[in-house]
Amino acid sequence: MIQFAPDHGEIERRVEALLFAAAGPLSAAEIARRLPEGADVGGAISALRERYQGRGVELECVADRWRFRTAPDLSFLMTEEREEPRRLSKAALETLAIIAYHQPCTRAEIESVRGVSLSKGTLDLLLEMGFVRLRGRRRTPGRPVTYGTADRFLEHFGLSNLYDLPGVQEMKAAGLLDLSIPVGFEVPDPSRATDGDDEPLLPGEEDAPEFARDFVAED
Amino acid sequence: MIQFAPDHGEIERRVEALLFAAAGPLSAAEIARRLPEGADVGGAISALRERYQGRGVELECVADRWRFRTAPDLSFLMTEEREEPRRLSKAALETLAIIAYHQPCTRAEIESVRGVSLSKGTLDLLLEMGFVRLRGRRRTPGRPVTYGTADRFLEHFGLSNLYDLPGVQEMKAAGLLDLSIPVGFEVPDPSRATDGDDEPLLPGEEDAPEFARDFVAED
Amino acid sequence: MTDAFQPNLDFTAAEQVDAREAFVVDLEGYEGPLHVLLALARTQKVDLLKLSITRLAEQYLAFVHEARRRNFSLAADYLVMASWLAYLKSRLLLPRTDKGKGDEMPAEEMAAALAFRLQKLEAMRKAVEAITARPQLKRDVFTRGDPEATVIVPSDRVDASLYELMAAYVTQRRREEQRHYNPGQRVEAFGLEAARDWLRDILPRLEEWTPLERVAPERRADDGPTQASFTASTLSASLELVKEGAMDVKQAEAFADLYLKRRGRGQPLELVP
Repeated sequence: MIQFAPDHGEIERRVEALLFAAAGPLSAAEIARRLPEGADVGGAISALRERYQGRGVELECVADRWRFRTAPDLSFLMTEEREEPRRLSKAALETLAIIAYHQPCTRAEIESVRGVSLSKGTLDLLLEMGFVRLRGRRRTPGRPVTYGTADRFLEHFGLSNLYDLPGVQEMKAAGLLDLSIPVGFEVPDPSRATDGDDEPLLPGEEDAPEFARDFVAED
Repeated sequence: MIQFAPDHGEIERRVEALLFAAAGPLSAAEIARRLPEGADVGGAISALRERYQGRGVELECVADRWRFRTAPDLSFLMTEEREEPRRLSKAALETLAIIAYHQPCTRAEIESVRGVSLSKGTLDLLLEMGFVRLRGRRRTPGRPVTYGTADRFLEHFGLSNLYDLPGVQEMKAAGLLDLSIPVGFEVPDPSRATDGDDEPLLPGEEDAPEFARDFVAED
Repeated sequence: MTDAFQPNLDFTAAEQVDAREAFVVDLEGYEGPLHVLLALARTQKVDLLKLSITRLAEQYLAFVHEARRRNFSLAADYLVMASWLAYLKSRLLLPRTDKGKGDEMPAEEMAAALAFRLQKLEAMRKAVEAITARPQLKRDVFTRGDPEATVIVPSDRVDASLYELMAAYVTQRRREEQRHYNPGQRVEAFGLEAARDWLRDILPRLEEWTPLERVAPERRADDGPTQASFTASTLSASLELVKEGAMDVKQAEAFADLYLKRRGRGQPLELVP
């Protein structure tokens, strides 16, 4: 065991070993806990990231945690390791995307974006796969439950965090992530007529989903 | 995908990725099978071995097969933090669920819902993890302790308060309750639960269960 | 990747779809009216916000018409959307009066809102494409195939979601329900034989029209047959006696009270024990 304070190179080696050995992504804090106090974990991660750049194995940030994974361009080699992915239907993928970009959002909001009611199995499947989770309740009448993505979603698609969602900044700038449709605009929808508890969201409501704020507040 | 004959560097990358992702050690022949004909696997392995020399991860040969493993001198890192994984057992999760919805509730009440007696470790674990706390004592013979959820429970599940705990509607929406909902199935609303006649717990109460002291001290 | 999300969606690259071909819509591929509208809007090859809503409405109405002509069964949503679009179109075409009905939103705003919804749905569709085009775990990228067992990882997170908590709760409540399953008391019926005996016993006293409820025995014990069973069996038995000519039954109208009365004295039945 090394007794003296380890230098940068040694810290990097240790971080490398920990990340390699781990069965799942590790946060900087988790790594730091296994290193001597004051070790520069961030520096070691940057150095490793650079070192592995372009190699067959690369260091990647998912859900604010770090992991080694094979280079995406080598996917064709990995036939033996490949698992038959569970195929998500078009409806499930759209639902997932709506949740990802608008979270936290309610079932009624998902339905309003797609213009159809959500078929029964769709949310269940996403919840069961661990891509989606319940986040809380909207402070509106009926207090509907809100949904958001879970870490597994980010890990599966290799996203370091929600800001990393493709096009999210552009969509936000274009006002496309606004869930409050202009007042009075409501295409009559027979399929939702019975859903008494789905209150349409009023514009300017206190906690209308504000993507950035919710995300930040969570951590 | 690279169509032209890959050069040494590219072969090395591929071997690196294959060894990394493999479920067990690979022989040179096994690697060669997954590479273009004539690829210099031996050369790539040597190059990789040299590249990883002295790093946190090394390429090792066991019984004529190759695998990555963490550097032996760093093994202390791997064993030092041998913590029990914090995966809640089925019993713990079930117990937690009942406490969450039925709080304040006694051990006997938990057992009555579960239909099996509660092993001592389960409640201790939940208490120790900070998910559950002692709430008071029931004014019934034996003055059993009542349990409730603690702050860490809300934090972990991202709930701002107990009112946010999903109810029957959400259970239905999540597909957990189908048409065959038992008659009179109700989910108690723990945010309205009061301690009723229960006595508050006194810190350092003499006849508190053995774990009570730890818990109180921790709070 | 990001240029897929230009606020001004450009459909110049969209397939050259002839307006007539747009009818050949595979309904299977569409989730609902909004998805069809989006597909139709793309044929206009303009920014979704500058879309001609009247033209879109026409396209959609033609689509619905065509689908019905071909006997596609269209969900109610499609028809509701059709009538709403027909209404919106007529309002858009009408000369604007000084003030419409106060509570109604101007047609232009409704049209803009529809365009916004289409744009939003389009953005989500592109998002699906962009997300699924990313390297996916265990399909394109792989983590270490043989992680070292000595390290027990992510220890600062507990592996339990709210969904699992809910699922655990519901499972147990169901189990509890099954354990405590109580089929209830066995339903005992007032036997027809017993009802006949009862009727024969009281028949001599039924000289006046008497409501069925008063003829039927009264329930005494808490176990035994229910009052409904007493009434039902008494009715059945009395109908038999009517058939045999021992009694009369009358009812003023459907669901009204039933009245029973014995026939004249000396009926042969009375002689039968």
